[in-house]
Amino acid sequence: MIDRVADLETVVRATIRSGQTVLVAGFGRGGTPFTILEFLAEHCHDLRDLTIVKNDANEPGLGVGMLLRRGMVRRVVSTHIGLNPEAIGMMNRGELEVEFVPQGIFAERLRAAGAGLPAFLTDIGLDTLVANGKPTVELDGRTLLVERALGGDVALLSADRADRAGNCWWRGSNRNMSIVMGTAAPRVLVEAKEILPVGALEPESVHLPGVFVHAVVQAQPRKHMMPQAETAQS
Amino acid sequence: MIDRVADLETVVRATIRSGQTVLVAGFGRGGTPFTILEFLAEHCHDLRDLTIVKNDANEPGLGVGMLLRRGMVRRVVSTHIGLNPEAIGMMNRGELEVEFVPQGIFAERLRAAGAGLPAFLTDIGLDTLVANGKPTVELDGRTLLVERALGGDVALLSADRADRAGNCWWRGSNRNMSIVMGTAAPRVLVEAKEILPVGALEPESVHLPGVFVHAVVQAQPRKHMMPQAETAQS
Amino acid sequence: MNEQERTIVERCARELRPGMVVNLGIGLPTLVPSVLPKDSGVVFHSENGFVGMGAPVPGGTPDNDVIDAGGRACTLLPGAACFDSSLSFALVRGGHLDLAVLGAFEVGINGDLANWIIPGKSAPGIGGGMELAQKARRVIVLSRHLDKNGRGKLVARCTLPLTAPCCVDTLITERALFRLRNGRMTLTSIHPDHTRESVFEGLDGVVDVADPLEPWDA
Amino acid sequence: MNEQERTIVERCARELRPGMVVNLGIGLPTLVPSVLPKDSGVVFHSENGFVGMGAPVPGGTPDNDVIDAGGRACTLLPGAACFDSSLSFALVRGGHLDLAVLGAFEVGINGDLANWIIPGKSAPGIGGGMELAQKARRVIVLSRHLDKNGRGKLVARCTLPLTAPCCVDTLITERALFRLRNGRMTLTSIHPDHTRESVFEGLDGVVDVADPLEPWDA
Repeated sequence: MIDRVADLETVVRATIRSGQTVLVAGFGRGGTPFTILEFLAEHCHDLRDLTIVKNDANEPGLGVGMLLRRGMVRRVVSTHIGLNPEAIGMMNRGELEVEFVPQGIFAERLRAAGAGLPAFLTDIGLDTLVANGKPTVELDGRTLLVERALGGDVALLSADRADRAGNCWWRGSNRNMSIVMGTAAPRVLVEAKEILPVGALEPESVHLPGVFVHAVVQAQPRKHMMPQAETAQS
Repeated sequence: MIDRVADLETVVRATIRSGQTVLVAGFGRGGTPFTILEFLAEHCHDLRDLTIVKNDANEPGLGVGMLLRRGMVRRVVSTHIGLNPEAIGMMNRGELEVEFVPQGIFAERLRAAGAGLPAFLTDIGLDTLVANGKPTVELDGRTLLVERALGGDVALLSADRADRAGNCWWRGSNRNMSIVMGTAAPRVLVEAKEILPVGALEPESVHLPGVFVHAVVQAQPRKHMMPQAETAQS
Repeated sequence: MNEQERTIVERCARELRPGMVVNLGIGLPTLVPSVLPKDSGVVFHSENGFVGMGAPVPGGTPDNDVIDAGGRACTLLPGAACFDSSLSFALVRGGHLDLAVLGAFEVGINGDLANWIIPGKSAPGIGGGMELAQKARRVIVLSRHLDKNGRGKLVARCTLPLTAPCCVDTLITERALFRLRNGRMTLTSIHPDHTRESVFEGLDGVVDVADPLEPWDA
Repeated sequence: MNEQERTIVERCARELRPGMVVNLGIGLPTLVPSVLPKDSGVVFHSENGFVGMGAPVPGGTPDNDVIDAGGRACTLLPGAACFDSSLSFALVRGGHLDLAVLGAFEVGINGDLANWIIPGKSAPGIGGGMELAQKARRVIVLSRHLDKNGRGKLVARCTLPLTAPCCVDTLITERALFRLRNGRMTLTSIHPDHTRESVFEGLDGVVDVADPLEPWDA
């Protein structure tokens, strides 16, 4: 097996570029790759025009909230940003483009990208605002929405455990969008709370096989949430 | 949690009816619910016109091969039946209707049924015999096949471990079609090699949550393959 | 939980049965487990990725390894199973969820539900509500009877964008219980403290009334 | 493994690199690991549900808890991961499989592959071959140079139903190696025991020849 453990700075700088679509795992805090996001916000804040695909927008100044404050993000694809009033404000002022996707369709579109399926058909959202502008197909007497695959240039995950071959494992509710995102980008970076030797994870217990993962870095304890006032705009 | 452990005879007789579509897990032998299939072949051979959905047709006189011999099966949906020359012979003589599906599309159609998606779009099989008769959709300049969800009336699984709440776990390569089939039928019967108390499986290690499962029965050691000559036609 | 909330939540609890797989929306619905016996046998699903949700964790934070879909730290019961978001919503869309208990801005007399967006005012996103509303085998809405302007939550026709059309089976307020009968939300039960007059207060449409009404504690 | 088979399999092994995720079809391809060093770093995928396939199990049976897609008992290497069929084919279709090594009935000069059905003769099904052929990032076909009727496996145009059109990147036989160049299977290397004449024996189409040819052991 290839050793996928890498240095945070090296791998992040080599991987993420302005204009890219970045898939960020996590449902609220659990599963959010805070170490990678903090490095991006603190050391790569010249990045611009990112599209962030995340279930939510974290909280103000936390996780992807840091990238939003730094003006690094042009567009967010999300299911709900209610915990981040700053993001809502930016959206309402037209400073941030936001596409809302029903949560299961969000997961399914990511999965479709990872699974090599260009699109799927669903009745979720029919006769609601969510259907606006989407192509429809008639099948077996039903009208169905066409939902397209949603992939990214890079995916950022936070695993509770990873072995050096990149196999990942999540505790409790931390798994959430990690599996679908971990298959939906050509580069997958994982920060792991615990990095284990190869063979330490039972093959049957692996949640995301290492063959999907390109680099594993050590997660650091999260820094405290930054109050708005302390944030220097770069 | 509801105790889902049940008596094999009671649950099988109460669940399976002539004419039903039965999803049978297993890739070759691994994951095949031999105990339930043997009970069906030996004690329910008045069942007729079953549609069996299985990756393969097992081997002659083994697993679903027993149901075929007994004349219980009208139609098979499968990916490859090469290990069962009897099934091939029945197909060639017109005694058995067989629909072949590429293996990943087979899994995906089952998953779609379990996940409440009526269909998905794919380029797998375009410009081959597999595309014959399937509807197509034009999307973003590409022609894509519409593959419909494939669900059943009942699913039969064989888990290596199940707890009394129905949570299931598989060893090695035994998992194969079990998860997608376990979500794709309104009744799911699991035979388990080991039945464990509730709480014995770590929540993060559960492969198929018990809420999808309706009954767990104790798996028995498989009986020997029946040579053709010993098989009484009922 | 105030008295009206307790009335709603306790009435809802009577609709639950052992073995049911139930998802609770944010707000009033999350209070339902607190009025259930510990051995209720009801299996709670949290759409962020597990079934078998237990009690909240005293002193828990959003950094806990098990949080509910509202971000509150909670426990897992024996027999719980964790999974990823795609399986979680496969469970919902695939018809494996027996019941979703949701909140509402408006419930239409035809069963329409609006609970995700107030255009120009509140639009933080849709979360998993659309799939829960559309695909749970049954949807119960819990709501105060009147909004803060004195307008009934049950309306002749929803004015807000829909979460899902014709999805609500049961509406429980502190004054009454309505069930979908023949495609219309029908008054089937009145809380002992209330009367037909107080139930119809603030309602802008004609609501069918079951005859006979069921007792509140049925 | 006879001498011709060994020639083919050993030449194929030279195309593998550490870290590559590789699926092996039934027949000649399954022999490839036996000529690789133990520490090759190549990760073998078995479409029935795992990566990290190791050596066959001596005395193993199809009842083993780990079998390859051909039903043979095998081991898992440290770092292996097991999964279900839907993830296994997500891996294939999603472009996460670096290489599929497959057998063939016919390979067209345009890269078409026919390896699943001989109408009226052999039609046991399609298995996972269609997705492997169409979606692996690269497809290598291993085959004897001639079929048992003396007809070349590389044909001007496939006469059998296709597994996938224009999917073959490399064809390795005991006589020669062909690579897809400008949309045509092109002779790029000849085994030292053979000549252009013996390579062209039995081929029914015009095959482009690379200039210069690569040495066989390149």
